[in-house]
Amino acid sequence: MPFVPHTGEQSDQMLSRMGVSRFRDLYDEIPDSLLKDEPPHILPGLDEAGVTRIARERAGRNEALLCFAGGGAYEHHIPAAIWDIASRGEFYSNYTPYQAEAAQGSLQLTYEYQTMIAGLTGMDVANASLYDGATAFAEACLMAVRCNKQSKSKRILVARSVHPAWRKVAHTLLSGQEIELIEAPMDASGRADFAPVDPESGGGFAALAVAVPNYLGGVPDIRAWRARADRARALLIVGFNPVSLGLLRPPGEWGADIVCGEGQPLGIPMSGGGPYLGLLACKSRYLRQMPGRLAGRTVDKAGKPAYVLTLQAREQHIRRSRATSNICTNQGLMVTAATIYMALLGGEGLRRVAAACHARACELVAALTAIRGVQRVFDAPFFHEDVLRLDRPVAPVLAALAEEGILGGIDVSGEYPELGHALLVCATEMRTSEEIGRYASTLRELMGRNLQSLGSAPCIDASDPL
Amino acid sequence: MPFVPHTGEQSDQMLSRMGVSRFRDLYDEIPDSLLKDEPPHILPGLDEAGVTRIARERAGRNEALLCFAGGGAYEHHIPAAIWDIASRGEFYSNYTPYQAEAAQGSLQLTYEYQTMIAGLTGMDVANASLYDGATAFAEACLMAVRCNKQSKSKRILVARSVHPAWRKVAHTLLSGQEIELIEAPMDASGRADFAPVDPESGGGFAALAVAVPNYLGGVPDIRAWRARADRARALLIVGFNPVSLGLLRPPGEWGADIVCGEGQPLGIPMSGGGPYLGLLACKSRYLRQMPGRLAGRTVDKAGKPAYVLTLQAREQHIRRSRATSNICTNQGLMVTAATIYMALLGGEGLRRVAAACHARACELVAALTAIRGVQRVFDAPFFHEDVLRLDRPVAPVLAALAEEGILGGIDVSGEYPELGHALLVCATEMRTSEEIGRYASTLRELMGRNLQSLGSAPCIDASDPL
Amino acid sequence: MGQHTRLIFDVSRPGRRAHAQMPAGEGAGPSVLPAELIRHRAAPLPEVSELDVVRHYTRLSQLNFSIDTNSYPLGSCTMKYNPRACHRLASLPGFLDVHPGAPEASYQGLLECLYELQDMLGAVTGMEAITLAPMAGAQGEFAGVAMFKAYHHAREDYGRDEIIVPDAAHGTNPATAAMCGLKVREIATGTNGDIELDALDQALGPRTAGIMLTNPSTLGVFERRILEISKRVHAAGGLLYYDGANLNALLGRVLPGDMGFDAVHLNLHKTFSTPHGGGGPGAGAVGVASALKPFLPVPYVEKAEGAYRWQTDSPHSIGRLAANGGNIGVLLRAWVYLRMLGREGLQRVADHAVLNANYLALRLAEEGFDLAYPERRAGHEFVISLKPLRDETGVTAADFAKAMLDEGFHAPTVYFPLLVPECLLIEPTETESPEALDALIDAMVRVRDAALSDPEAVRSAPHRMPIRRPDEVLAARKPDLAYAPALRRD
Amino acid sequence: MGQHTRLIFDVSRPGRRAHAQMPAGEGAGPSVLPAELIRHRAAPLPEVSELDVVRHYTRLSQLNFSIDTNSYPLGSCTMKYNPRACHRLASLPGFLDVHPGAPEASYQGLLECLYELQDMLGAVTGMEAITLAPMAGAQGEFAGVAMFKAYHHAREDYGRDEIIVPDAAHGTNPATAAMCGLKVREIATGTNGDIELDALDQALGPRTAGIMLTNPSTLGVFERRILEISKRVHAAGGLLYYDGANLNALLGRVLPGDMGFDAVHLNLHKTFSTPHGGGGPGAGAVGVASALKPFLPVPYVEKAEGAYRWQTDSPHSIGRLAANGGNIGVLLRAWVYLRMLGREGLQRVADHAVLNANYLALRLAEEGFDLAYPERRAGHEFVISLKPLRDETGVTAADFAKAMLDEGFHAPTVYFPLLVPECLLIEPTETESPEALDALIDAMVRVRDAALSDPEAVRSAPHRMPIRRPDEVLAARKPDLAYAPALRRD
Ligand SMILES: Cc1ncc(COP(=O)(O)O)c(C=O)c1O
Ligand SMILES: Cc1ncc(COP(=O)(O)O)c(C=O)c1O
Repeated sequence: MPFVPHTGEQSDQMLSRMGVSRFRDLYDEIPDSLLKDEPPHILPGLDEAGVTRIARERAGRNEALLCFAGGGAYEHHIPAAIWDIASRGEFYSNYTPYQAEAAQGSLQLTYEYQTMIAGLTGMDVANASLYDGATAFAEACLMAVRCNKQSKSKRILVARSVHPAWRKVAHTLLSGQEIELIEAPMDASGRADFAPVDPESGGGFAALAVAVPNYLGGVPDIRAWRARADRARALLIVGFNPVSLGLLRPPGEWGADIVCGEGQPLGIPMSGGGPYLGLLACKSRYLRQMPGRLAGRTVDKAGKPAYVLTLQAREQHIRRSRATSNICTNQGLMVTAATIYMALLGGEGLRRVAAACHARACELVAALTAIRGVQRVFDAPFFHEDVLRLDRPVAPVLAALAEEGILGGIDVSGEYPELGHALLVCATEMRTSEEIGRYASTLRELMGRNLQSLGSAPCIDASDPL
Repeated sequence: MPFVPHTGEQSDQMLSRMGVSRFRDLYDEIPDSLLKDEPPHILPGLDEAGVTRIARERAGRNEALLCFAGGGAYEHHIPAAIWDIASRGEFYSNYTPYQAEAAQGSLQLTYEYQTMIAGLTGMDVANASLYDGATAFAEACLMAVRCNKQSKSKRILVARSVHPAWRKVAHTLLSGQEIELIEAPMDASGRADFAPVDPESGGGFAALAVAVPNYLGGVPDIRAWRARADRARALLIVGFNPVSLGLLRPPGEWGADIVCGEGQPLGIPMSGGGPYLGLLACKSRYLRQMPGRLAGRTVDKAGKPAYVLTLQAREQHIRRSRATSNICTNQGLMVTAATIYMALLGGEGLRRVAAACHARACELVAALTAIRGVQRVFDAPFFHEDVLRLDRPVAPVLAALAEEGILGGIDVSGEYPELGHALLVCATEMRTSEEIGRYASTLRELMGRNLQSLGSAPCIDASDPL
Repeated sequence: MGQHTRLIFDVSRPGRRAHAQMPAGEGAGPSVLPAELIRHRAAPLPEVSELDVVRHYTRLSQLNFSIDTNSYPLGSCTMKYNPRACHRLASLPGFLDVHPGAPEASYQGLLECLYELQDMLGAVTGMEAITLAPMAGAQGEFAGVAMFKAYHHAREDYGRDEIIVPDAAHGTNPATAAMCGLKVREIATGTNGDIELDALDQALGPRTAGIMLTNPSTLGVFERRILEISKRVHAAGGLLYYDGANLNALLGRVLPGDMGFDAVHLNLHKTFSTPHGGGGPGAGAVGVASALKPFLPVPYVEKAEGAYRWQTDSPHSIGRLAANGGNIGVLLRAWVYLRMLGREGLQRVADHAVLNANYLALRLAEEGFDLAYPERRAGHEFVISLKPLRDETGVTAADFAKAMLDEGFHAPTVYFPLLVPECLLIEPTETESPEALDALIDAMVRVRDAALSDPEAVRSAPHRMPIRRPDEVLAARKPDLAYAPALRRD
Repeated sequence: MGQHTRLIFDVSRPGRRAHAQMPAGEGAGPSVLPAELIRHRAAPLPEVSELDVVRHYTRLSQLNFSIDTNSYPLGSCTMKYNPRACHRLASLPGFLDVHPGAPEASYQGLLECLYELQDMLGAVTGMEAITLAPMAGAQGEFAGVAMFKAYHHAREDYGRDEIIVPDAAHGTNPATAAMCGLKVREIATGTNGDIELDALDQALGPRTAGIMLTNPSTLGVFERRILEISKRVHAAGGLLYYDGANLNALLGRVLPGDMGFDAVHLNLHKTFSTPHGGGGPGAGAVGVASALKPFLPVPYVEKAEGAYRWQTDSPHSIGRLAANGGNIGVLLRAWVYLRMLGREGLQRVADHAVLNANYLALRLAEEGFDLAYPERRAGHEFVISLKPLRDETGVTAADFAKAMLDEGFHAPTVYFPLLVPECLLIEPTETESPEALDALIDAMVRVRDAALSDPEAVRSAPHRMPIRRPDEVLAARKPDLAYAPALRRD
C-alpha cells in the first residue's frame, strides 16, 4: 500500500466511525453498475527498488549521441546548483502561490524571474511562464489580436522561418477562434519575402511575427519588420532564444510589441522534449491582455515588501469564459531553474555562453562546408545553428551518423522542401573543436561513400528550387 | 577566480585600506625565501562545464559489474528520499553542532540516530559515529582496555573470522599504545578454536572480540563467547552488520559489552570504499570511556526540549592528551543518511530486507555449489554471504567472471590460506533469481573449461589444510 | 529562519561573477554577425557569486510551505505526497540527455515508459486511446473540446457551437470552451449537489457540442444520475467530457468510460502524484473513446514491430499542442508512481482518499462546522460553509484561511466552488495519516474558537508567517511586475 | 518555518509502513538460520510513512544554520562555499556504484581522479608522496606521528618518546600524540604569538620524536621563525609535522615542504571546500618528505604501465587506517574543486582569505574591538578578546556568540585558542564578499552596543532561534542519549 499511511486497524476504526464495514460502502451513492470490485488491469506494483532497476535499465539503454542538433532544444551546460536548489521540497512540492503568505519564496523568485526576462528582452513586463515556446507563440498571437483593437483583422502574418512546431501549435490553438496564420515565404537569403503577402494589402493583419534567431538559425534584421508593421498598423511579435540575447540586441530595442520564446536553454534539461518553459513579455500597455500568472510586488500590513499573484481578473479562475487564456498550471519549477540559471550567469556570463555558441557554430559550419557535397543554403548571418544543403537525401546520412554515435542535426527537408536536402546543424558552448572535428571527419567519410550505399538516390527535383 | 566574489576594484580598495599595494605585501611577515610568486604546478583551472565533461567521462568508464561481492561493503537499495534530504544545504553544508541553538536539526537527528542504533543493537547508548567499521572496531578495543580496570591485560583476543581489514586497522591504531590483538583461529566449522589461546590462561585478556555475522558470512552463536568472557573477566566486543539485525537477535541480548559495526548498508553508497560510517554502542556503565561525540537531550531556558553535544569532557578539544580518542570530525552526513534509512524501513522493513538478503544468499549458494568443483567451506549457518571452495585458484576465475560483467565475490584465499581456494560470495535483496542464474551458468561454463585456460594450475598445498 | 530576504538584484554588485559558470574561452573566432545586431551592453541580470545565488534561493525556499513540510488540505488540488523516487528516476541522465530530435531508436527505453504509461492510463480511464501531449489539465480540456468540434464537423454537423458547463465547474472549463470558439451554457447545480436535469434538458439541443463534467464535482459529491445525464446528452447528439482533476476519488473503483464519457483528461500532477512545483509543470494526458481516436492530438507513442515511435501522421488529428511530445519529465514521474502503485494499489488510493475526507467531514460536523451538503456522502473532498461564523463574528473564510497558516497548515481552498457562501473546500488526500487529520481538526477548532473569542486576531492573521497580509489592492492598482532599478536603461 | 519538531518516535505508529521501501517478497525460501539466532520482535525503529519521514527531516533541516544559508566566520574551521558541482559530480552513479572489492581495471576512471588529486596535493604541499587514506585531520595526524615513530625505530633510535606541541595547538594534536603512545611536551607561545625559542630548546633533546605545528597558528599569525625552528628540531634529531588545517592562509604562496616540514596533513573539508556535513565526513590526506615515504599508510594510488592501482604492498608502512581506501566520495569532491580552481586559482584563495581577515581585523579594531595581536599581520583568521567588554558588562564571549546567532551570523569560534581570555577566533574565508564582511561588522557592533546598553538581553541571547539556550549542565549530569520510550523492551 505505497504512500497510504493508515494501519489496517486505523482504517477499520475509521470505517466503523463512518458506520460502514468496508470501503465499498463509502461509494454508496455511486450506481452499483459502475462500481468495480476488481481494479483495472495494469501491471502489479513494485517496490521502489524494483522500479529503480527498470528505470535504470531503460535510461541506460537510451544512447547519448554527440549532439549537433538544435531546432528548439539545446544542450547547454546546466550548473549543478540549479537543480540542487530547485529540487528542494519547498520549491518542488509546493502549490501555486495563491496563499501569498505561505509562498513568499516562490513569489519573490517569480518576480525576480519576470524582471530578468524583461531585462533580457528589453520589454516592460514578462509573465510567470507558459507551457513552452510553441504555446507562448500561440498565446502571443491570440494576445496580439485582442490588443490590436484598431485592426479588424483576425490574421497574423508569420515568417516561414519561425519554428514549424510553433506554427503548428499556433494553428491548433488559434483555429478555434478562427484566427488565421498566413505565411510569408523565404527569399533566397532566408529573409521573408513580402511580395506574395503584402502586409498592407488585403484585409490587413493584426500582427506580424518573426523570430530572431529563427528556426533555421538565421538572425534577420527586424527593423524591416517593425517598419512594415507600423505601416500596416499591425503589432510586431518577435520570437527569441534567451541565450542568444546574451549577445544579440534585444527585441525590445527594435520595438517589438510582444516577444515569446522557448526557455529550455536556461538551465533546463532536454528531457526528450519537455517540460520546457514558455517565455512571454510585452510592452506595458498590453499588460491587461496578457495570459498567465503575474507576480507583483506590494507591501504587507506592516509596510514590508511582499509579493502576490496579481491582476488575476485576467485569469480563468476569476474571469472564466472571458479570461485571457485557459492556462492555469504553468511551468513554475522551470521558472525556478531558469531564474537560478540567469542569476548564476549574469549578463556577462550569458554573453560568454552566447559568444561561445556562436564561435563553435561558425567553426562547425566551416568544418562541414569544407566537405564536398555540403554547402550553406543561405549566405546570411546565423547565431548557433545553420542550415546546410547536402548533395543527397539527409535521412540516410543522419542514420549513418547515428550509427557512429553522432546526432548530426535535424533533417528539415520535409518541412522546407524548397531548400532541398537541408540539414539544420547546431553547436553550443558544449561542443569542443575535437568533437567538431570528429563530426566533420565522419561526415566526410560518409559523403565519400557511394551514394547508393546510403540507401537513396541523389536529390532530383525539390533540391534547388530557388 | 572561481568562488571568490570580490571584484577587482573591491580587492584594490581593500588592499589600499590595508596600506599595501599588492597581495604579496599581505605576507610581509613571511620570510621572503618561502614566498612563491608563481603558484605550484597543477593543471590549469576549468569551468564547471569542463570538469563535468571529464568527470562524466571517467565515471562512465567505470564498469557497473553485477555485484556478488560483500566483505564489508554491500549493494542495497538506497531509497531516493535519503540523499534528496541529506543533500539539502542545511545538512550538507552546516558545521559540527557546537552552537546548539543554530543546529537543532542536526542535533535532534543525531539523538534519534543514537536511539535507533541503541534499539537495533539492544545496547544502552550509541555515539554519534566514528569513521568506519574498522576504526569503530579499533576504538572498541581501545575503549575495552580502558573500561576493564580489573584486568591488567593489554591484550584482546579476536576471532580470526573478524574482517581482516578491521584487524589490520586495529593493529595500526592499537600498536602505539602497545595493545596486542591475539587471534583465535577457526576450527573446521568456522567457529573459533580456543584450544591454542585459552582466554583464561596466560596474562588474560581485557576483552574478547567476535563478529556476527563475521567476515566469512557465518553467524556464530556468541553465548559461548559471553561465557568465556565472563570466566576470563574480559569484556565482550561484538562486531555487527546493521542490516543483519533486522533478522538476527541483537548482540545486546547476548550480553555484549561493546558493539561496533560498519554502517554502510544503511543507505550509504558503496562509493569505491567510502565515506562509510563507524557504528559504536555500549552498555551505559562504559559511557564515560566512549570515544566520539554524543548528542544529548536537555531543556532550554524556557523548559522546551533541546539537544546539545554533551559529555564533551571525554573529547580532544577539552581533554586534549587525556581524551578518549583523537577523533574530531566524524561522519555526520552519513549519520543523516543512515537515520533516514532506518526511519523509512522501520523494524519490519529492515526485517524484510534482511530476510530477502538471506533468502537470496541461500539461493546463490545452492546454485553455485551445484557446480562441479564448487563447494561450501563450512557447514554452518550464514547470513547473506558464504565462503566457497573452488577446485582451482580464485583470482583467474574472478578475472574471467569480470570479463562477463560479473563481480563474482572476493578472493579470500590470501587472507585465509588455510581455507584453500576460497571465494566469498554475497547476495543482497538486490539480486534477482535471474541474475543468480546468470552467475551460476557463467561460472559453470568457466569451471567446465580447461583449468590451464584460466591461467593457473589446480591448487596443491594450501588448498585443504583442515 | 531568516525572515525577509532582499532581492537578488540588491545582492548584485557590478563586476561580480560566478566564475565557474563562465565558459573559459569567450568564444573568439570568426563571427558572421553584423555589429548592429549585437547588444550594446550586457543584459541587466544580477551580478553575483555562486555562493550569493545558493544562499539567496535556499533562503527564499525556506519561506514556502510545501507538501514536504506541511499538510495541504487544499480542495480540488490533490496535494499528496510526491514520492522522491519519481524525481530521482526521472532525473537519470539517460532520460534527461535525450534531444527531442534524436532518432527514436536511440531512446527506446524512454518511449517504452511512455507507452506503458499510456496503457495504464487507458486502463484506469476505460478509454480506447491516450495522448500524453497536453502539458496541463487546461490543455487536456482544450484537446477534448477541440476533438468534440472536429468530431461533429467530420460528420458535417456544423451547428454545434455550445458547451454545457455546470456552475460548479472549474474556471478552466468555460475558459477552454471559449478558446475553442464555443459558447458556454452554464447550468445550475441543485441544492443537493447534483445537476438539475431540467436545466440540462433545457440546455440540450442541436447546438450542443457537449458537456464538461467533473465527477465527483468540485463540491466533492458524486453526480448520482451520471448515467441518465450521459444518455440524455448522447441522445441530443452531444458528447461528454470528463474533467479528471478529481479522479483521485474513484481511482480503480469507477472508470470514466463506464460513466459514458467520450473524452477524459487526467491531471497527472494530482491523482498521479507528480509535483506541483510552485505552479507547474503538470501534465494533462487525454483519453478518448474509439469514435474520437482519429482526432487525437499528435504525437502519441505507438508500438510497431517491437519498436516504439512517435505517431505524428494522423490526418484527422486536431494537431499539435506542444513543440515536442509534452512534459516528458512529468510523464516519467507519473510512470514511476504507477509502477510502484500497481494494480493492487489503485483502489487503495481512492478508498483512503474518500475515507479521509469522510472522516474529516464527520468529525468537523461533530465539532459544529456546517457541511454544505450534510446529506451527501463526501467524495475525496467536501465543502463547509463559514457563513454562520462570519455572520456572528465578521471572520470570513479568507480570514479563517490565513489563521490556518499560523497553525502550520496550508489553508483549504476558499471561495471555490462559487456556489457556496464563505466556503472552504477541503481535500485531505490519502497520504495524510489519521493523526494528521486529527491535528487539522484541532487546528480548525482552535481557529474557530479564536474567531469567537477574539475575532480581531483572526481577522488580522497571519501573525507568524514571513509576511503579514499583503496589500492586494495596491498590487493590482499599481502593478509592480518587474524591479525597476534592475531595468534602468541608462 | 515550524519551530519545534517532535521526535520521529513520536510520529511513529505501530503497524505504519513506508511500503515502497519494503522488499515485496519477504524472502521466503530455505533458511540456514537456527531459530534461537532470530530476533524475537522487530527492531524498535520508528513506524512511519514515507511522507512522515520526508516531512520530519525536511523540517529538522530547516532548524540548522549552514553555509548555504548563513555566513560562518568560524575560526580554524574554514567554512567556505562548498561548490554544488563537487557534490553533483561525486554523486555520478559511475562513482557511487563501485564496490571496493571490484577489480581495479573496472574503475580506472575513479582511480585516475584520485591519482590526480594525489599529484595536486603533492604540488601544493611540496611533499614527495601523498596518501589519501586518512578519513579526517585527526587520522592524518595519527599517520604522521606514527610515521615519525616508525622512522626513528627504523633507524634503531628507540628513545624518542616525546612530541612537542605548542599550547595554542588544536586538541587533536596532543590527543593524537597520546594515541600514538608518545608523551606530549607543551611549549608556550610568546606574547607576540610566536613560539618561544628558549622553551623549544629546553624541550628538544634525545627524547624528541618531533614537533607538531599549525602555521599560521590557531592564533592566526604566521610563525616567523619557522626556518629556525625547523633547523633546531632537525638538529635535535626530531621531525616536523604540519597540521594543515590552516593551509587556506598560504595556498599556492608557501609550501609546507619549503618550511622544513617532514609530514603534512590537509583537511580537505577546509581548504579544499568539501562540506562539513554537520560534523563530517572529512578527509585528512597526508603528504610526506621522501625519508618518510616507506612508512606511508596503505593504500595509495600508483600508476604503472598506464594503469592505476591501489598500492598496499609496502613492507615498512605503518599499516592501514581505513577498511578501504579512505573517504573516496570526499576525495572526489576535492578533486572537482581543485580542477575548477586550477593553478591560477590557488593563490587567489589564500590572497583573498588573508585580505578578508585583515580587512575585518582592521575594521573591527577601528570599531573598538581588541585584537589579541594588534602588532601582527593576520593570516586567514585572527583573535579578538572581549575581556574588557566582559569586565565592564558581564557579557562573556559565549553570550556574544549567542547574540550573533540572532543577527543571522554563525558565531565565531569561542574560547579557542585557550591562551586568550574571552576570545573570538574569526575566519571569514575568501568566499564571503566584502558586503558580507561589512554586514558582519555591523552585526558585531550592534551586539557590542547592546551589551553596553542592555547587557541582560545579550546574556540571555539568543531570542530568535528555534530554542533558547540549552541547559548543558543538566545534559551532562543526567545524560539522556537515547529516547527511552523508543527503547522499551517489554
Ligand atoms: C477541477 C479542475 N479542473 C481543471 C483544472 C485545470 O488543470 P491544470 O491546472 O492542470 O490546467 C483543475 C486544476 O487546477 C481543477 O481542479
Ligand atoms: C587546527 C586543527 N587541527 C586539526 C583539526 C582536526 O581535523 P579533523 O576534525 O578533520 O580531525 C582541526 C579541525 O577540527 C583543526 O582546526
